Amino acid sequence: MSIDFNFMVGGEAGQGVQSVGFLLAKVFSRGGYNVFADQDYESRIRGGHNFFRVRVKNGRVSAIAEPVNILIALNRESIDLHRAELADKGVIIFDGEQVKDVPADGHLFSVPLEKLAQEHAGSKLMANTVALGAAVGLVDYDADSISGILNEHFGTGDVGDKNVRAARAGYEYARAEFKGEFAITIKPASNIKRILLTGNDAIGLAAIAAGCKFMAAYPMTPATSIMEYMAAKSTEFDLVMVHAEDEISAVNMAIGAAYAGVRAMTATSGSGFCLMVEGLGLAGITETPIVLVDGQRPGPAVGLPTRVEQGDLQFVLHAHHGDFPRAVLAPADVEDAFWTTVKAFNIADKYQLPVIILTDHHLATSYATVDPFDISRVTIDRGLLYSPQETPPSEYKRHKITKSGISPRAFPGQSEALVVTDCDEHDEDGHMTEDGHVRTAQVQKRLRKLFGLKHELATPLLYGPKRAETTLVGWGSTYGALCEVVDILHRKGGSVNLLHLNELWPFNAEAVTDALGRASNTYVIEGNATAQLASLIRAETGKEVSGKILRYDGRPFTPAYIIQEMRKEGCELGCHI
Amino acid sequence: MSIDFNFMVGGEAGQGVQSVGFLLAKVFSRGGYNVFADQDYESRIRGGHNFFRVRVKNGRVSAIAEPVNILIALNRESIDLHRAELADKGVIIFDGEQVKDVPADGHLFSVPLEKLAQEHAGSKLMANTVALGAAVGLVDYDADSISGILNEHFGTGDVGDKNVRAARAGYEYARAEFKGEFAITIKPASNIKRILLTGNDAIGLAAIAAGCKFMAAYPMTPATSIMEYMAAKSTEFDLVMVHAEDEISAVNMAIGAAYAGVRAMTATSGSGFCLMVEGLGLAGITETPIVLVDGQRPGPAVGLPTRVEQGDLQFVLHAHHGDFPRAVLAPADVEDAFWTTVKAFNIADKYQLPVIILTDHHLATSYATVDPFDISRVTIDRGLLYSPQETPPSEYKRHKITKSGISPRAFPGQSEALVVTDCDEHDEDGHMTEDGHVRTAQVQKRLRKLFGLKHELATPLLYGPKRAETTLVGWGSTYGALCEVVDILHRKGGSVNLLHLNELWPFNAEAVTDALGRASNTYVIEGNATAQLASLIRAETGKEVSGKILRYDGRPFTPAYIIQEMRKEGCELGCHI
Amino acid sequence: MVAISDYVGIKSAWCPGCGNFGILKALNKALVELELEPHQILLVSGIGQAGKLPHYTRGNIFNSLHGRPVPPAIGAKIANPELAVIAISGDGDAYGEGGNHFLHAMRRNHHITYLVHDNQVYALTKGQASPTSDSGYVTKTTPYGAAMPINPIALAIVSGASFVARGFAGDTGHLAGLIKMGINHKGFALIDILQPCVTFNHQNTYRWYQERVYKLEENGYHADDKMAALEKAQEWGEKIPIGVIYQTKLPTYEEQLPALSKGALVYQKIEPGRAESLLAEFL
Amino acid sequence: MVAISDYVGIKSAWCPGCGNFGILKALNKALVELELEPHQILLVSGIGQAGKLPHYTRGNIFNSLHGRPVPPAIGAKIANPELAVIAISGDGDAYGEGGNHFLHAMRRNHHITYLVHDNQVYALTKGQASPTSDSGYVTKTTPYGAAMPINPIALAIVSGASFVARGFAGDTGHLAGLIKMGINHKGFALIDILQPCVTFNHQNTYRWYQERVYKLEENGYHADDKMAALEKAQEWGEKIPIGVIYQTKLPTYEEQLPALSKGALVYQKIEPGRAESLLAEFL
Ligand SMILES: Cc1ncc(C[n+]2csc(CCOP(=O)(O)OP(=O)(O)O)c2C)c(N)n1
Ligand SMILES: Cc1ncc(C[n+]2csc(CCOP(=O)(O)OP(=O)(O)O)c2C)c(N)n1
Ligand code: SF4
Ligand code: SF4
Ligand SMILES: [Mg+2]
Ligand SMILES: [Mg+2]
Repeated sequence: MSIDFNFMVGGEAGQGVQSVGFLLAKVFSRGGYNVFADQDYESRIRGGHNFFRVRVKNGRVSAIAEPVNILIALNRESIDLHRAELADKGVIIFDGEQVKDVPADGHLFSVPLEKLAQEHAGSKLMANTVALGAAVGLVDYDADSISGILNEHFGTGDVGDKNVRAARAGYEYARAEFKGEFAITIKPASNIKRILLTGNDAIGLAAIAAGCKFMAAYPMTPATSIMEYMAAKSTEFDLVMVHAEDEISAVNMAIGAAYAGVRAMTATSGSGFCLMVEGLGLAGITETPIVLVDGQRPGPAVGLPTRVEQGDLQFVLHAHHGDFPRAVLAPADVEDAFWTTVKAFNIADKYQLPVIILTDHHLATSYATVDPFDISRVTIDRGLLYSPQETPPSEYKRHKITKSGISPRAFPGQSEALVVTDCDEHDEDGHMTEDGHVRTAQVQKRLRKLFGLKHELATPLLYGPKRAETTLVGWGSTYGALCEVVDILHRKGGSVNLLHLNELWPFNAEAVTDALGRASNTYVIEGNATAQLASLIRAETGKEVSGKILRYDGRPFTPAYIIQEMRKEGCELGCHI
Repeated sequence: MSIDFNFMVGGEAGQGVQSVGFLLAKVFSRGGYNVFADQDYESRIRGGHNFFRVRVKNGRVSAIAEPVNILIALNRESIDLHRAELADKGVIIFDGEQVKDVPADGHLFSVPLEKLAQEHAGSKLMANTVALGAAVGLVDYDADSISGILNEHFGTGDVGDKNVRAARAGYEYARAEFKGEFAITIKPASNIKRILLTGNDAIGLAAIAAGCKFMAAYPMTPATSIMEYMAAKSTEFDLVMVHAEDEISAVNMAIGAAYAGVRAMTATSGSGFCLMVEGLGLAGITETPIVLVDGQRPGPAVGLPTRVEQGDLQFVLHAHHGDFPRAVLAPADVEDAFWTTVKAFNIADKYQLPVIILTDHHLATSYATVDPFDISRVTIDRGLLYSPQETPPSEYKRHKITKSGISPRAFPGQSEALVVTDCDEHDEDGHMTEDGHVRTAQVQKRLRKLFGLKHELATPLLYGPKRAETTLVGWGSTYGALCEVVDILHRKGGSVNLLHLNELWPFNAEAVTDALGRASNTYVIEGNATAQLASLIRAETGKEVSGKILRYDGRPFTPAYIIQEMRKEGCELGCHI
Repeated sequence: MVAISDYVGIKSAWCPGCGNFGILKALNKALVELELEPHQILLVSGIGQAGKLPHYTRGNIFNSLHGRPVPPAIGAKIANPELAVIAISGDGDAYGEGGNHFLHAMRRNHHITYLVHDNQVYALTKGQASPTSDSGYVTKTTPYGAAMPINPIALAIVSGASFVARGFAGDTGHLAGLIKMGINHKGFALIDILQPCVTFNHQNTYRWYQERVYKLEENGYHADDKMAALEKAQEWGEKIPIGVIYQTKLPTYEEQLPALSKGALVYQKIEPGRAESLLAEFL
Repeated sequence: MVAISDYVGIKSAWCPGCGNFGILKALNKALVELELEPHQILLVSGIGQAGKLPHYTRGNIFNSLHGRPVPPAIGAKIANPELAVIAISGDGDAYGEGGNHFLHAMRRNHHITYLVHDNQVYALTKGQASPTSDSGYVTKTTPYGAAMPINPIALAIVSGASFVARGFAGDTGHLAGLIKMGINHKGFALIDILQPCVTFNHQNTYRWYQERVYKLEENGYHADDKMAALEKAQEWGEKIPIGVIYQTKLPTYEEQLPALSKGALVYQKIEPGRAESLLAEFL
């Protein structure tokens, strides 16, 4: 049976929305389903309104979708805010003993969450676990699977046991008491082992696999979890994560470590990236390989700190005064986030320049199921860095002019070769210069690296038929939603495909020109107010797209939203929908 | 008689190159000539090699030109480095008693500078003033004019007198002893009173005229002289200039002052601008009017600190994450720097946004003669700011949604109306919000300001015939050199004009499309390595130019350089040259 | 007449029981007792839980960037010295991201009051160590324990702050008194406020602070001796002093500015014509 | 054997007579006496006249941004603790633009040596006041006189620097001794060096310093008492102490890192396969 099922958990910050949501996702991921789950929360620690959506599918899934089949409403507000999003036969699980006077409708299914929690687990606080059990019970899924997961999550001791009992109580209550027409059941699907993780998890994991030995950062949503992950693994993986005093220090520490010869990174969001801009150019002129993660959120300034936007594209492309080469990679999904990160470290080393991984709050914090990464495919290419076993020539020149623009790289202390570099313009030796010819030669040398680098990058992703009437164009984390739009329109008979840019810079103008040239209608869909990708495409290819679908309210794109907006804008969908 | 004459003064830092050069410029400016003078110096205080070029013309002049008619060589190196730049009958004034074994050629004219200084002024240190006198003597210019200027510069006391005597000695020596074929004489031309000042002087002057009451900055070449000028005038003009601890503080102080209701500015160069990027967006989202001067120099990072580049264009256009409106104005010359600055303050207030004045080291530090600015034409438009006499409504909303995007502005303390703003996304009241609709409305409100703003800006400058085969395209401080190229090619029979962009952003796509569409060949000429203006033009118009002449060795464009490079690149000049 | 009811802002997003409520209460009390009306004050805050405070009371409000409440506060004060300017930070905001501004604002002795809600943790970003976290404090970003904390009181004293105090969010009456003194003080006034974060800091709790704090003024302490103040500033652990630790008279930055002698800059008229005189210098 | 001749760099661009020459000489002398070879040291400098120093000697060199020598020095030290890492700043670089890094590097006690060429002026940008300019010092950016200077020695002591000294560029022998102690010290070592700028600072000249400086070690001073050190740190004017003002033993940041116990990070092999074990956590 084809399953495409949406759970939503709603409540205040502090009520455990996130943990119930995550556990739900885990339950079905373990059962062989594909899961995609996103988090919507406010910039506060308690109160307010949060929700967590979990989509369960037995086909590929990498986006959120409406409508909601089961809403776990941990408070009254969640019912009021989300009842309109319910599917025809959707159900709202809530605690009718606590939340009174809810205008009745066919969707409501009251479960005495607190009472059951108190009875079975000895604490009202486990009401949310009861609700989890009830939701799983409603779809008649395997009850034992929850227990195992709860024991992993909360331990096999007392807390774990209580949670197991609470969930079981909810499960059984639902099985026994639900009288409505809810017909959908979900059965464990397969034994396929998939991992469930966020984009940030994938980046952290990849950084460790790629041999990142040093990270310095300053907390900022949504990048903080990368630094926390690296810190958590630092003892086991012999790496160092420094919580710096500010972002300026963070990026400069990473540059120092990279200069000294290790793979180094930092991670931040827009405001923090602002403070790293000067360091970015320092890496540029000293030709120091570093990896910077920018997790986008709505700006300018602090904007909406816990929400999503794709508003940093033009900024990261042009951040810093003067010209120097950089790479900008915008992973399309969780899987891509892993491989992009591995590639980022390789490119940084090979071309001796800063590489920016441009992710966003949605990708950073959404969970998706993917096949376990094949770590044996992770390769390490440190480029022209002399290995500890090699001895660089004693008349070593750090910034030697070469045809490729890349100079052999020694690290300080490796041998008697002195590694000299300067953020002033410098000669091949690394000493500062005032000479115009030397300057010109060094600028050109640095920029020449872009030729090689460009060939290193993959061509843009193409999803759907090679040729189509309508080509959607996107970048970064919207990939999943856009693919699904293509699928939907295709099923309706539309001639639509997707050109998706993830390895963004240096820009592959030929491939984009070519792809856009083949379609009659081209629509850029991106999460910012000024159509930054459309502007980049025009700058690089001269081509103007037929239309733009832009979202900048801090919420992620969903397939239905995209289609609805395309209709509003009168976009050529090639089919009736 | 048509005069177009070039002096050059060369020597070590500390030998007085700058002061001799400036005085030469002053002498001829006073005499009714047009003068353009630029400075070439290293990032050091003593030693090294500096030179100062002074071009004297009786027609319009706003660029440096080769070759050198008189070179004042204060040391040996100056002879070696610059003798190749001499005009056919050019002369090198040097001290043959100090600088020995110079390979002789027809150009050398030895003046016993130190000896004359010792004899006539009692100090060898005045050798440079002797040289000044000798140079003026060589062209047979009015001797008394120097004395007056020296007395103004050094005072009428002992130091002044000694300088007068030193100059006189040099003058007379040259008149008596020069035996070569030097036939050019320069006579005082007219009584026209022009002022001689740098781009930075013009900006400082304009800021004061425009009522700037607060500046905060951190020293950085070439912007430092603006802060020093403002500080020097602070008592007389009731303004405050704070030397901040860093650029982050500087821009944020300026924003605080502007929020409080005064006109406020800061000034820096690329590295400092990097540190101001976060503040730029703070001004954006809080809709605080500030004026930022970015004096470009070669990057990335510290680059060549005392030289010129136009490498910050794309950076200042896109600095900061997220979308918000800004204006970018790149003055074309000293005159334009004055009026642009006045306009910058008006635009900032009227549209309540940050305005960037994008200047560069060449414009900032080069002297030019211009007619005294007509201060009576300076208008002050504070837009929708309530005057101290007005009373804002008590239910005042700082970020009220309006059709123009501009909200009436009160200042704190003005009345009981509370002025509330936030760098988080906020509602009309200025309080932080999580609401997607409010967010969207505020983003749109802010961006709507661009429509009005766009009409406020002048169309690009057009120099030369309206229609021409070849159109040169430039921006910022290269205007003078490019105009002269047009003149030269025109005289040779070429069909050439210039499209020059000074009021750069919001971009006038219609005018640029139109102008480029009229020419068969279009060449962008700019001082950076990646043709940033060409890229902007393409992003905004889809048009690609036929060619690019780029310079990024830290040296300014001269007309001859441009023509030579155009020839090298095989550009269509429409004439033989 | 100003009343507490004039100082009711929008609904707070703080956790129930948060120490910030005590600070908010103390500030409101101080403002009312000083008979300052909302439009006479300017609250400039940074980003963090502390930075939200201005929205929960009333006044002119500039909620600035993380780490940057002090520079705009300075700019605004210079533009309009008639405003009572109060800057508000968390410990991360003030001493981490904003450390450099903190140092230099003190040595220039700008006339602003600086309230630092010191919960020894980064709360809004969910519990990382802050510059004042106790040494060894383990968090997700300091797996081997936080480094030696900075000592804001000692830093302030050696940097030239002319009023240096420590308050406790659990004693709003006492804290209100300190805030009043701080606002009345002519010059830079730092009030570092011990603020329990009930959600993330389970080490430095209400109880922990309550067992340790004691009031200097009840112990015959005089706040006018720099070396004694520095000695007091070292006290942390078994006993933690609250109250005014150091106060001195120094000229403020603002009173040394000739431009301000003619009144607030914001009320001075713009007269472009006056610039005419400058042209002559370039002739 | 290391010799002074191993430490000859490119031609200097400093003014004749500049105090920086004395510092350069002292540093070279210290390195030679410590028998450190150029490739064993890493010199990380900022921008300013002081920041040029590394080019005028020899070693691995990372000439960094203005105000930012300390963070890359820290990063490099962690990546390769075998390097003797020496950071070099001017007073503007260290205490102005770089003030925040200065504070936090000290409290974390990173194992680096920090030489601050303190000429009490911004020299490379031609004479503006610096954070250590004497109070009242008039420059083009401080027309009403500089504010109270920061006190780097006192700041260092209260911020946790474990070695705090002041040297004088006019006494290279003594200074070389301090630099040697600083490099030998395990932890953050600050050496603030009085450095006459003959071109821009006509107040704090060689003579001015010479008339005031006296050596602590010749006066029976012990550098192990924090409060005594703080008292010494207040001395400025008629008499200016040079020598080690405070020294203590504290664990360094680096020695608390388990990752470094297996040797310098830069020599550790990259083994992607080890990450395989992490996958299980996401199953
Ligand atoms: C430039 C920048 N970096 C990081 C952040 C993320 N951030 C927001 S609040 C905060 C720290 C909050 O700690 P603190 O100042 O102690 O305030 P608290 O929440 O504890 O009151 C951080 C790191 C940001 N908004 N801007
Ligand atoms: C971000 C940034 N701001 C400003 C500058 C300009 N700048 C270069 S050196 C310097 C100050 C130098 O003073 P100091 O650190 O005391 O060094 P000194 O020249 O006196 O040795 C400044 C402001 C810069 N290079 N980068
Ligand atoms: S997280 Fe801590 S500081 Fe923030 S509101 Fe909650 S208790 Fe207060
Ligand atoms: S300007 Fe001063 S610090 Fe710089 S080299 Fe000259 S004397 Fe030394
Ligand atoms: Mg805090
Ligand atoms: Mg200095």
